[in-house]
Amino acid sequence: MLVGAFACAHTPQLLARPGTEDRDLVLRVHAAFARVKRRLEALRADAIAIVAGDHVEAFFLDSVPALAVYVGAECAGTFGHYRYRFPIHEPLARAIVEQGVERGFDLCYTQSAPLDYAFYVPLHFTMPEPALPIVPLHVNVYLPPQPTPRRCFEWGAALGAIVRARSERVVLMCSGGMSHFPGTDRYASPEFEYDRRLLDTLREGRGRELAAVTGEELDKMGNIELRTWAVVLGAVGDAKADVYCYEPSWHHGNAVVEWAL
Amino acid sequence: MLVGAFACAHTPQLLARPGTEDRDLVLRVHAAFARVKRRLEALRADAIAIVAGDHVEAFFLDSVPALAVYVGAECAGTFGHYRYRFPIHEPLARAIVEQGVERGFDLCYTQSAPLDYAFYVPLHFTMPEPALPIVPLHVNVYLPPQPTPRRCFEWGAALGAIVRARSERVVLMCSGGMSHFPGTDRYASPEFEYDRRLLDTLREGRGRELAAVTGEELDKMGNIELRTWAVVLGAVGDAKADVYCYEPSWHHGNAVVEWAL
Amino acid sequence: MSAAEPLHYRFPPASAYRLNRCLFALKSDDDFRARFLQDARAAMRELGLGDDDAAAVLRGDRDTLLARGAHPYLVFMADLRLRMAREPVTFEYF
Amino acid sequence: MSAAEPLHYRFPPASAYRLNRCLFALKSDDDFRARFLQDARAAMRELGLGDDDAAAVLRGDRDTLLARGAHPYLVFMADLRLRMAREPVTFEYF
Ligand SMILES: [Fe+3]
Ligand SMILES: [Fe+3]
Repeated sequence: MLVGAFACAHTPQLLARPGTEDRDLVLRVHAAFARVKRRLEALRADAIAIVAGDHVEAFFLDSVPALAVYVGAECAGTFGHYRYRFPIHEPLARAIVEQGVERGFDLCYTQSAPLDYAFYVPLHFTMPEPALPIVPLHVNVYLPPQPTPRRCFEWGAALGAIVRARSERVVLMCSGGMSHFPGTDRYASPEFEYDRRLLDTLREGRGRELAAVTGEELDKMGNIELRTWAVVLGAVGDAKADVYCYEPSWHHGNAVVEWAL
Repeated sequence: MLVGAFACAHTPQLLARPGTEDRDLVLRVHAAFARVKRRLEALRADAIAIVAGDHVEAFFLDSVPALAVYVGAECAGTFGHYRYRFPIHEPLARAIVEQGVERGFDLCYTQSAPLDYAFYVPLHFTMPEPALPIVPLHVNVYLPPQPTPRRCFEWGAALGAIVRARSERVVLMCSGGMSHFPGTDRYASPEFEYDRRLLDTLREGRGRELAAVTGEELDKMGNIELRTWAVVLGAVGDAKADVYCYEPSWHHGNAVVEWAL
Repeated sequence: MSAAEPLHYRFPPASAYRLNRCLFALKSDDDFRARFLQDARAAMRELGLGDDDAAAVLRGDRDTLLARGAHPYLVFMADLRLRMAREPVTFEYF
Repeated sequence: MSAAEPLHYRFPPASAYRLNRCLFALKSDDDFRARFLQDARAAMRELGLGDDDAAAVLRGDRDTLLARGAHPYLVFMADLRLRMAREPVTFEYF
């Protein structure tokens, strides 16, 4: 069963809270995360399938999968003094990789890889109590050639069908974005207008338009990570987005979104 | 340009030649390999794109890609006292991974991984002089869930289109099979009749029938590695197979095949 | 959509990750294999193998290993490489 | 079929593998980063970096590193982690 669908920013500054950040802005994003957490509790979810783009942490150039599924017993990551450790919902993870491959998706799987911050930053703030097992789903966003937005959308449609046929109550969450340009001279000037126009499209339930965008456009707009959103959009189809917040910081368009299923 | 297409057995005993093997049989397979080598020289190929199934050497359970492309500068592997080192045809490798991803194949790529014997055993015997650069193409055959034969065939069709649009003279070679069951109690009793029937099908140019076979059937028949043949069959379409040899040893159905393009 | 369970080569369960890691190292990592031949228990501790997995590797019984989730090809090759290291075989008879 | 070259994040060429490996290690491998801070040249030799790559890493100039095929995100994070290691920053101001 697919019981919920969310998008969460994962800007590490939301967690690290260095002096460079606007305190009120960060706290507003935290408030939106707290709303997601309460929703996850209300939805009585059994597992969170979280779609994120690795920041060259789990996978280096020795193996760059376009799409991957984590099917280990648990996964772990470290951020400053934080030590994260999440149990994996193994039956769900295994069903996703087996049925995904059977449906013609060339999935990579891993039973052991460090967990990237794109996974644990949103989970830090939104994990309900008691905690839920997760299924980490990787989409290559940083190491070209990345999967096309269309392919991500198609994978999401298959993922949605697989999840809907399961007995567990599953929440899909995509992590990432919106516009940001780490490591480039555009770092301090994201494309906030692009983000706002896209959010309007999503509010109207026209998420499938993201499937038609090119990879070059995403790169140009600092939105390579919207590939993870395309996966969730593939799963939710024409559902309308409820935008909990859009907070443009000096380096990131921070959005938190729920889709009304 | 696609100028040639071959299938080559890679049984390590062909190289190691231990006392357990039938000398005459092994030498007949060597003779078939020598014929491939002469053909590669006659075809004036610029590169060999070799499709093989990793024997849990390049990839362990930390990263199990369904389909992968090696895009490093060179690749290397070791077998007993042999030290293999092959330059990669980088422009071709990069075109394959970029255009493959653009066409909706969820390819993994690697710039550094040990080279499995499935790659260097056939190349040991068939590499023309002077030697050619290669492009190693991985298909997951040993670690379920593996890509379906149909998906392998589709990938081969895309690969064939990509290669045909290139200016280089490219030979496609698949490595593997035929029936063998390493690590199981079927090791000493392969399904030779299954192999012979399949070879008849291929002689008649009906290779696309392999796309309809299930993964379970391949597993049952000791032919999980025929996925690499399915890739080449996708590229050559209805071309007829010229079977250079089929040599059933006590543990392997050793075949060497050329497709008449 | 889900495929039937294959007969010979199955999905290696996450619970067997360390066991398969050990078999993979015996197959492909010459340094690990040498350490294993010196002191098998110490080598297996490096990889965090549990007692039952370690006992199964020491016993080397294929059925026990497979029942614990080991991959058949890794069992086969780990055993072969250990045997080759213990009593080097002559290759290239012809 | 081939995509246009992206503006910001490009395919890291094979020639830059070792350079990117070094930046990745500076980003994600605490032990390597500590060794690098002790003796940068020795640490880079471990990874087989050529002289020109090593000089570029030591100089730390982004444009030079990018021109050599370094990935912008790795350049950014390697630099950030080195700066954090040299002068620890206070986190969680609020
Ligand atoms: Fe990010
Ligand atoms: Fe094989």
